[in-house]
Formats: sequence, structure tokens, C-alpha cells
Amino acid sequence: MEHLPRMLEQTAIIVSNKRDTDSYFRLVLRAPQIAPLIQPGQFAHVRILPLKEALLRRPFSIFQVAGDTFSILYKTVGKGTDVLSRMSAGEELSVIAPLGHGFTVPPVGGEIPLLVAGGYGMAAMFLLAQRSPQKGIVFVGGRRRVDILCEQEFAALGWEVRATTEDGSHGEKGLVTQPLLAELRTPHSALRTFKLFACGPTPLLKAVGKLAEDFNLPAELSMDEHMCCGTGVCLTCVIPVKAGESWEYQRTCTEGPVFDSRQIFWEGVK
Amino acid sequence: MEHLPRMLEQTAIIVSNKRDTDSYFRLVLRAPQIAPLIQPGQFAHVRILPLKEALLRRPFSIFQVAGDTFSILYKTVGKGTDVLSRMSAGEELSVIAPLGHGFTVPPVGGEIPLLVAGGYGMAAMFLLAQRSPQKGIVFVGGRRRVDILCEQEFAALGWEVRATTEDGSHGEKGLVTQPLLAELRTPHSALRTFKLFACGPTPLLKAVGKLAEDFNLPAELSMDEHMCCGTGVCLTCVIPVKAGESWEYQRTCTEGPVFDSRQIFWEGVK
Amino acid sequence: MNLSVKIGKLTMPNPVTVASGTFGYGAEYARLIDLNQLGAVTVKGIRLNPVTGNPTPRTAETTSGMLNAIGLQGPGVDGFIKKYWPFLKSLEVPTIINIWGTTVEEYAEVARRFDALGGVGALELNVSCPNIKAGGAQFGTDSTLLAQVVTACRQATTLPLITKLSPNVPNIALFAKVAEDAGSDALAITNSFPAMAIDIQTRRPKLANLTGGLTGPAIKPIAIKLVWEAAKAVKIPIIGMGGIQHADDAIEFLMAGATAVAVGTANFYEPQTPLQVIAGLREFMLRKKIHDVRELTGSVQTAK
Amino acid sequence: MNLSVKIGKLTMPNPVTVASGTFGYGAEYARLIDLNQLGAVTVKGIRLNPVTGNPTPRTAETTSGMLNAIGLQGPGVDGFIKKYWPFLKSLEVPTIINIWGTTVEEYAEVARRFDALGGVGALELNVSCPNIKAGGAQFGTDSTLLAQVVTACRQATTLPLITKLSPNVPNIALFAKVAEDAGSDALAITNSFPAMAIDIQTRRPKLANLTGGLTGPAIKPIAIKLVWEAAKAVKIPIIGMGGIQHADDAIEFLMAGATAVAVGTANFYEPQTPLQVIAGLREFMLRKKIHDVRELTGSVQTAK
Ligand SMILES: Cc1cc2nc3c(=O)[nH]c(=O)nc-3n(C[C@H](O)[C@H](O)[C@H](O)COP(=O)(O)OP(=O)(O)OC[C@H]3O[C@@H](n4cnc5c(N)ncnc54)[C@H](O)[C@@H]3O)c2cc1C
Ligand SMILES: Cc1cc2nc3c(=O)[nH]c(=O)nc-3n(C[C@H](O)[C@H](O)[C@H](O)COP(=O)(O)OP(=O)(O)OC[C@H]3O[C@@H](n4cnc5c(N)ncnc54)[C@H](O)[C@@H]3O)c2cc1C
Ligand SMILES: Cc1cc2nc3c(=O)[nH]c(=O)nc-3n(C[C@H](O)[C@H](O)[C@H](O)COP(=O)(O)O)c2cc1C
Ligand SMILES: Cc1cc2nc3c(=O)[nH]c(=O)nc-3n(C[C@H](O)[C@H](O)[C@H](O)COP(=O)(O)O)c2cc1C
Ligand code: FES
Ligand code: FES
Repeated sequence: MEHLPRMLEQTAIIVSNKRDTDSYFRLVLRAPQIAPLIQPGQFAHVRILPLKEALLRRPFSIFQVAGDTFSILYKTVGKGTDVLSRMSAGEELSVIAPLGHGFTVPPVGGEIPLLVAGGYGMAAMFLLAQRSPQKGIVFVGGRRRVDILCEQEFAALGWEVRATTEDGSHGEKGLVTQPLLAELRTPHSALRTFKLFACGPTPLLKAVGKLAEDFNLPAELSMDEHMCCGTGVCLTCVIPVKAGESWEYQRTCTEGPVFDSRQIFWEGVK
Repeated sequence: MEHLPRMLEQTAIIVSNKRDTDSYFRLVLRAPQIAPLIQPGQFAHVRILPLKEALLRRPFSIFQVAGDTFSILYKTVGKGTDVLSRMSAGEELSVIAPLGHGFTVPPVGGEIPLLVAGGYGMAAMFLLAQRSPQKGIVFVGGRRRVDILCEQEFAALGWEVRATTEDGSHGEKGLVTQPLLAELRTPHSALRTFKLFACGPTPLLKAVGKLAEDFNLPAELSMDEHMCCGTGVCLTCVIPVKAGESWEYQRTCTEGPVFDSRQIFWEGVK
Repeated sequence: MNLSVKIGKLTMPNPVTVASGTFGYGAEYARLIDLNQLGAVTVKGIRLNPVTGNPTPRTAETTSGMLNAIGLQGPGVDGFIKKYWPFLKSLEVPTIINIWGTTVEEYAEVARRFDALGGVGALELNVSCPNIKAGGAQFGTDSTLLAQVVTACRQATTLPLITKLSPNVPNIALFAKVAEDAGSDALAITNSFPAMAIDIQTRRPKLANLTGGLTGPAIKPIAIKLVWEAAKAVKIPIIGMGGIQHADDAIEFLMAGATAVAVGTANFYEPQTPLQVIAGLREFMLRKKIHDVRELTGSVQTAK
Repeated sequence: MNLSVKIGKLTMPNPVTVASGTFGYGAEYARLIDLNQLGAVTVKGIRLNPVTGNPTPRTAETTSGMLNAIGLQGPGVDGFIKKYWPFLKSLEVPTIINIWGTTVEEYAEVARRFDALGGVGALELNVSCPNIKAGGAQFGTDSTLLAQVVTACRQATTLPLITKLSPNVPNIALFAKVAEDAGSDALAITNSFPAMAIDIQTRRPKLANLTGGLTGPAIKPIAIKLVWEAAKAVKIPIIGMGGIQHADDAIEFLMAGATAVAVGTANFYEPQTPLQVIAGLREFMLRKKIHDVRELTGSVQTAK
């Protein structure tokens, strides 16, 4: 039988739920059984109990873990996140977590991580940065200044942060892959080996996958697919993954969300 | 064209929402346009906005009116009233009111009203008692002590209150019609003419209708039918009403909820 | 910006009407909304003679929907003309009269009577009511009977004829085509779905009629599919309905292939819905720079 | 208190199973609930060979429901036996295997293979999937094809056969009877309803497959009616499903005529649902002094 990672369902109490920038919010949840199990890149599947007419849970990357709490950093984009943003400390959510196959934390003395994040993709990468023995660089991009999240937190870990915005309102103007490309082209000592880690919208992941191929670097990508069950039973969240000569669908919620870039059958990814 | 009473739709702010006895609550709503229009026996059709999965409004008799507010006295019996009971001051409800054809307030020097109420039926009768020029007697019945509502308020109006409970925990033990029957059998001066007004479950209304017939008294009954639109369009809430030799269905929400007992085609009432 | 649409020779000033049976005879909601803002007023189903309807309870709430088995209570043609027509005639917007019968001849006779009345906007043939023994869905689920009813009404009137199809068939396209071929000017899709709810405490069905029709937001995805299927099969316009609560829902029906839409169950809980839908549609068109609402009809992109 | 029921010769320790396709192959949710508490585990549909399924997006949320067009992705008979059967076989409760094919012969072959496997609780014939071109609802909406499929499978296996009917017919009783007469031991009612949703911003259907099947609480009243109609027409037991969220919903299905029930969509948002339903059913029986769950089946009072 296939390997299935451990997960729990728990009623989590909201510790705080505060606006970060613009339409982004930080939610801290008390979930004592879940918090200690969390690995970087895993997600929580959240049932927003006061949500009307809509049944399904919403998936969110786990941002930070502290004691018996964990937090998420979310953007209000639709009815679920809108209702979530109006909830207050003390209210309850139902959470299934930790879910999915996350990032591989580099071993001591191993690769230097280059993180690439778009928007709330930053949330998925914090634990990785925190737990990586080597500090690396995080390339973060967004449309506007407000889309660049938690720079300080990464900086406080001793990481270098390179921000880009499409409108130039913060950091370099352009796409997040530009400074990354520049960095990759800079000659480095042979001892220094990089590994790419990315989370963000599919075009970003595609671009990072392409760079990984071009520079022959390993890359782990957290794929962005709509989910339903989040636990591997419904087969909603599949992406095409290479299998021998051909390809097969694998579940983002179970085999993913993090996949080795070389395993992805990119021709089949929309 | 038929006569249609005036009604308004308004967003009403909750002024207070407090437990009365047991599973009964008092809700005060600020609704400045609606409050002045209300007549005794009319009802409000309330959309409980946080209610999940259930679409329809809930009808409640209007209990009291004060300035730009009105109140209702409700019992938690199902999902709508349960959610309503958890709402707090400052939250909003959508209200369509005043609705329906209410009680006829006796003219000065006219009949002496004998009110008969079961459970939250008391709520429908307060405005009638308050606005009636003649004080009368209110017969109130319920299962247990906690089902006897707002006795003091009626007493404070100078009305006599005769309570009955089925378990004898308050007032006389038995059904509400027993003391009423005793009163009707007591010889009175010829000058004293009574009129019955009732609101409560259908068996109570049937019993009062029967007494009205036996004692040849006029009676106005507030009929208890499930509603959907509350405004006369859907034809959910009909009861059989005499029409010539035969009968026809009339709408409780529009022609009623208050009907002249003699008009009701009782054989057709379930 | 053009919002007007044509249903046969009937021009609706905008594509939003109300669903038969959810708006009484117009006057009731005139107390809450300005009827002259609507695309048309559609009234409760009328047959030749007065109808008592079913015993109560007649409706029950379900998850994001409701059941009804009103049983087409109504005043009959004469009662309607006397009691409700003077008001409806006085409106600036057209009236669509929903009609039914228990025989082909009765349908045709009702059509003739309304044709003779003058001033009626269109007739909607209800061949899909699940709540009456004869004359309801029976005509809507048998393609031969459907052709007969439409043909007979076509002969009886020059008024625009809208055939309100039954959703309860495996192939709606077939029935859509039958109605079109028999001379229907338009289709209305969809009526309610045969359904049931049981009170587990009393073990009794929640409706006195035992079963009823399911309507409301719950059914919208099924209705969208039916409209899309039918629109591919016919050239005549479709009035789409089933669970419309917001402008977005109405736009979805238009994109699926509807030319106009009707707000039904939502009227019961939010009588402002039709006006909110019109306002939201306007705003959507402004935002998307769409100048004619007819551009939306059937505009769903289905190339895989 | 007896909770056990029989589906053909299969004994379920209690009447609550899960709906095919909403519970994977059992092991996934074994991490959250104790599978041995269920009446049976029903697995995702299997055909002879592996199936890739439809492109994404495959599901979309709707009002109190959801659409899916998974396209029956699966490992095929061999893949299933290798990958999932060892775990399922180790459970104390029976496994119901949902099977399908694109031809009558393929259905029969899959049935033969599982018959030969040994230890299977029952086979559920999926003749009602709306999301595949051949082999889905096609068999479920044509009574001749339905009879052929059931007959062929009946000849291929002595395992209990459950025919999962299509809801998309005007007369479910007819199809129920056809399945019974062809040798089906039980019926499963209902599968999802053909439906569609459009993203009005992109004008694209929300599913890559354009249309999908509607499931969840939204459809419950239609499912209850279908079970009630079918139960009046046949003597074989029915597994009722469609929108079950709470024990009350399950009891409603039993009263309508079901012998067992399946929890589907609710698993996705609340994996505890099947166990909550069993607990609630027990509590209801205690409160109402019902000693045998079979007393509930068909107990709705419909005398008018
Ligand atoms: C593995 C994973 C991790 C994620 N992490 C984060 C995070 O850390 N912070 C954050 O803000 N968002 C994150 N998202 C996206 C987040 O799940 C969606 O923004 C959210 O579900 C939107 O819900 P809604 O009700 O507000 O939107 P609606 O559009 O109303 O939702 C309708 C349906 O679509 C689904 N949906 C809509 N957008 C997305 C999306 N982008 N991805 C997946 N499903 C979607 C919803 O879950 C719901 O089922 C993540 C998604 C995945 C798959
Ligand atoms: C004219 C009128 C006046 C009323 N006045 C009062 C009042 O002053 N105080 C009070 O506590 N209650 C009153 N009721 C009853 C009140 O409407 C119901 O208790 C309430 O609708 C229950 O809603 P629920 O969601 O809690 O129950 P649920 O059982 O969950 O409701 C399900 C559906 O059934 C309907 N329903 C359930 N019970 C009744 C009922 N007894 N009458 C009508 N519809 C019902 C609901 O409106 C809803 O549509 C009145 C009813 C009517 C018709
Ligand atoms: C209470 C009620 C009464 C109805 N009466 C009629 C009717 O008389 N004639 C008719 O063709 N449809 C009737 N319908 C069906 C509606 O016109 C409409 O087709 C259906 O409700 C779907 O739209 P909705 O989901 O927006 O309500 C009725 C629906 C309801 C809820
Ligand atoms: C994602 C999904 C996948 C499904 N896959 C299958 C399947 O493989 N075979 C089948 O017979 N039914 C399948 N169904 C239908 C369910 O078994 C069930 O009949 C339907 O969902 C109604 O129940 P519900 O409303 O409780 O979900 C599927 C349903 C969903 C939502
Ligand atoms: S979301 Fe259900 S399998 Fe991944
Ligand atoms: S509740 Fe709709 S007509 Fe009375």
C-alpha cells in the first residue's frame, strides 16, 4: 500500500486574526496536536464554519509554528476568505492538517536554498527558511508593494530578500525571475551548490522549472491546484507527472503539493 | 383589485436580544419606518442573515412598539430561531413588516375583550390589550410555568391575568379554556358584552371557536399556518374560509392571520 | 447600453422577469418594488376555471432550496381578468401569462381567451408542473403530447408562445426541438424538480401532496446545464431560470444560452432581487464594456 | 438494538456505507476514522484497465453542493488488486466495489475478475456516471441496455449485485424494475445529476469537461423522491444516497424506503460524517424505542 502521511482533524481556536497588508491577513490558530507535526511546505485544510451555502474546506499553507499554535497568511479573494477575515479570536474553525508532501529541508552543509515566491507563496516558504541549516536568498515578487509579504521575518532569519514588483513600487521593477536569473548567471565558487524552491502561481512555477532545467539545478515546486477533499480521496487536484515513457496524474494534496520539478510533465500543465 | 395593506422592507438593527424564560427570547429592533405603522395582531417577516443553508424568512408577531423600535417575543424551536437567539445588539436583520390583517381594536364603550393565548401567542395580543379602551381579561395557558409569558406586562396595563399550566406549576392546573369557560358561565350584567380574541396553536383556536359558537360571541382568531413569502404571492399559508355555500382558500399572511371565527370553514382545518 | 431583448414579437425592456408562481399577480410586490423596472411581469399559472389547489402544508424549506406543491390554485380565466388584469394592463411593462389545462383543448381554449383579451405580452405554456395529477409534467415528458399542446395553442393565438419545458427528461434537446418545431416562439427552462421531504419525527411527508417541486439556488447548476443543452438544439430564445439570487447567476444563464432570465424563489426571501439583478447586470456590462446584453447570450467558451 | 441489514446475501453490520468516489480506496480516511465502524466501505469506480480521467479543473463548488467530472480515474482491476485490496481485505467490514465498463462485455469481465478474487462484499454497477462519454449514464437511461448489463453481470458472478441507477429519467420505477428483473440484488440511488457552472469572469465552464455531476445537500429532496418511487416498485433493498450530512438525513432516506445509506460529498468537508450518522441513528432509535433498524425502512406515512 502507498505511504500516507499522518494527519489529524481538530477544532482549532482562533488566537488572533489580523490584517497584514491590504487584503492579506494573518491567522493564528491553537491546535496543540497538529502544531508539532508540521513540516515545511505542508498545508492545512480549513472548514470555515460560518460560511453560508458553500460546503468545502479551503487549503492554506502553514506559515509559522509556535508552541501549540500555527499560523496562516491568507489573501481575501472570494467568499471563504472574506468570511474568514471577519472571524475573531475565540471563534472556532475545523482543521485537517498537516497535509501533503512538503519541501525537503537541505541537510547540514548541503545545498544553499534559493526560494522563489509570488504573493502568498511566501507563506509556504517561511518554515523552510527557518529550518534550513544554510541561509540562502529569497526572491519575492508581486504586483504591487502590498503583495510583498513578510520580508522582515525572512530578513530576521538572516536571509537575503530580493523583492520585485511589477509596478516598481517596491524593490526592483519586473518579474521575480529577473534577479534570480541574474544571481544564477553570477559566477560562484564551485563549492556553492544551489537548490531552487518555489511557491506561487503556475506561470511562476513554470518559469522556475525552466530555469532549473537551463541551469541544471534541482528544484522543488509547490504546485497550485484547486482542491476539494485535500486528503487524497476525490482526485480533484491532480497534475501530470512523468511515469516511464508516459505520464500519470498525481494528487497535489497527497503526492504534492511539492514536486520535484523534473518529475512534472510540463506539457500537460495548464 | 383586492385591498393590500401597506408594508415595507427595512434593514433593522438589533437593539437587544435577551432571554426571557427558558427557551423564550425578547428581541428589540430599530426600524423607524415600520414601527409607527404597526397594528395589533400584525407580524414581521424576518430574514435571519447568518442562517446557513436555509433561505426563507421567519414570521413573528409584533409584541410591543416603542418609538422607532418594535419587539418580538420568540421561542427557539428550530434552526432559524436558534441562530437568531445567538445574535447580538448592533447586528442586522432584514424585516418586511407590518404584515397581515390584525385584530380589530374594540371601540370606546364597545365589547370587553377576553384574550386567550397559548405560549408565544401572548406576544400577538399585547398591543391589542394596550390599545383597547376597555380593559378585559387575558387567559394564558402553557405546558409549564416557563411557558407563561409577560404576565406582569398585561397586569401593568390593568388587565386581569388568569394563568393555567398543564402541569399545575403556575396558576390553575389544566387547559386555558377551563377558566374561560367558567367566566363565560358566570352570570353577568346585560350591559357587559364580551368579544373573544385568541392566538395559539390550532387546537386552542378550535376550542375558542367552539366556545364562541356555543356562547354566541364574536371571536377573532390569529391562525397558525406555515408561511413562505409572508406577502401574499406564494399561496403557501392558506386556510379554508366559508364562501357562499362552499369554501375557498384564503391567505393567512394577507387576509389573515386574524380571521373572524365564524368565517372559518372549520371542517377543512387540520 | 442596450438591455432590451425580444421573445418572439414581444420586446422586453430588459431581460429580467419573474418566475410564474413566485410573484403572485404583480400587485402584491408592487408595494415593495417598482414593477415598471422589470423586463416583464409573469403571473401565476391560470387554467380555464378556478382551481382550489392542494391541501396544506404546501411548501417546505430544504437545503438552499424549497419544495412546493401549491397545486396551481387560481381564479380561472374570468376571475383573473376581473380581479388582476386591470392592474397589470396599467403597467408600462408587458405581462406574460402562464397558462395550463388538463387537456390539449383546454390549453388552446385558454390561449384563445387571452388572445381575445388584447394587451397580453406573451403566453407561457406550463407543461411541467410536477404538482398536479393531469395536465402538468405529463405533457412535458411525452414528446407527442408536447407537440400537440404547442400546435393547438399556436393555432389558437398569434401571441408569443413560450413553452416551459419539464426538466425531468434525459434529453432536454429533444423536447426543446419538438416545441420549436410545433411553433413555440421561445422556451422557458426550468420548472421545479420532482422531490420530497419527510419529517422524521412524525414520519409524514412535509407536504400534504406527499411530493412537490424543488426550486431555489440548490438547482441552479442543473438548470444551467439544461439551458445550455437546449440552446445548442434550437434557434428560438430561452428564458432561463432556476435559483437566480444575484446578477452573477443571471449572467451565467445568459452565457449558457438564455436570452432572458426569471427570478423565482428568491422573491420570497428578498423581493428586491429582480431589481438587484438588473442593476448588477448593468454594472457588469459597464465594467466589461458590453454594449448590448444580447452579446452575452450563449457566450460561454466551450472549446476544450 | 439491531443495526445490521442485508443487501442480497451481504450482511452489513450497520446500514451506513460511503458513496463510491468520495472515500478513495478506504486507506486514506483510515487516518481519520475507524473504518471498522462502518457498515461497509465502498470504493471508487474500477474498470478493467487503468483510466487517466478528465483534465482539470475537475470539481467546482456550487450552492450547498458541488460538481465533479473526475472521469473515473482509476488503476484498473489489476492495479486495484495489487495496490488497495490487501488493505481492504484486512478490514472487519465488507468492501463494496463499484465497477463500470464501456461495453456490456467489459462490465461482465470486471464482475468475473472480482468474483474470482474472493472476499469481495458486493459489486455496485455504475451505470450512471454523467462524466464519461461511453459506459456511464448511457446504460442507465436506456432500459434495454440496462437489462443487458445487469443480466451479463448476473451471469458473471454470484456476488451480490447492486445496480446504481441514473437519476436522470422521468420514471425511475421503470428502471428499478428492469434492474430487479434482470437479477440485481439491490439498487443504489442516486448518482449525481448532470449539471454545469460557468465562471462569468472568464466565460469558461468551471469544469474542463464542460459539464459534471451535481452532488451534496442541494440534491437530497430529489434523491428522497427517487428512492421513494423506486421502493414502491421493487422488492429488493435500496442503498439511498444524495446529500446526507446528518443522521436525520439518513433516517429520511430509510423512511423513504432505503435499507442502507451512503455518505458521499459530506466526507470531503467532514470525514467524521459516516460515524456521526451511525451514532445519531442509534440515538434516534433509542429515543424512539426502535429495536431494529429495518423497522425504519419505508416507514413514511403516506395515507393522505
Ligand atoms: C496547497 C495550497 C496552499 C495554499 N496556500 C495559501 C496561502 O497560504 N494563502 C492564501 O491566501 N491562499 C492559499 N491558497 C489558495 C487558497 O486556498 C484560496 O485562495 C482559497 O481557497 C479561496 O477561497 P475563497 O472561498 O475565498 O474563494 P472562492 O473563489 O469563493 O472559492 C471557491 C472555490 O474555489 C477554490 N479556490 C479558489 N481559489 C483557489 C486557489 N487559488 N487555490 C485553490 N483553490 C482555490 C476554493 O477552495 C473553493 O473551493 C492555497 C491553495 C493551495 C491549493
Ligand atoms: C403569523 C405568525 C406569527 C408567529 N408569531 C410568533 C411569535 O410571536 N413568537 C414565536 O416564537 N413564534 C411565532 N411564530 C412561529 C415562528 O414563525 C416559528 O417558530 C419559526 O418560523 C420557526 O423557525 P425555525 O427556523 O426556528 O424552525 P424550523 O423548524 O427550523 O423552521 C423550518 C421552516 O418551518 C417554518 N416553521 C416552523 N415552525 C413554524 C410555525 N410554528 N409557524 C410557522 N412556520 C413555522 C419556518 O418558518 C421555516 O420555514 C409565528 C408564526 C406565524 C405564522
Ligand atoms: C411556490 C411556487 C409556485 C410556482 N408556480 C408555478 C406556476 O404556477 N406555473 C409555472 O409554470 N411555474 C411555477 N413555479 C415554478 C417557477 O416559475 C420556476 O420555474 C421555478 O421556481 C424555478 O425557479 P427558481 O429556482 O428561481 O424558483 C412555481 C414555483 C414556486 C416555488
Ligand atoms: C468526486 C466524486 C466522485 C464520484 N465517483 C463515483 C464513482 O466512481 N462511481 C459512482 O458510482 N459514483 C461516483 N460518485 C457519485 C457518489 O457515489 C454518489 O452517488 C453521489 O455523490 C451522491 O451522494 P452525495 O450527494 O452524498 O455526494 C462520485 C461523486 C463525487 C462527488
Ligand atoms: S483534493 Fe481530493 S484528492 Fe486531492
Ligand atoms: S405565505 Fe406566501 S401567500 Fe402567504
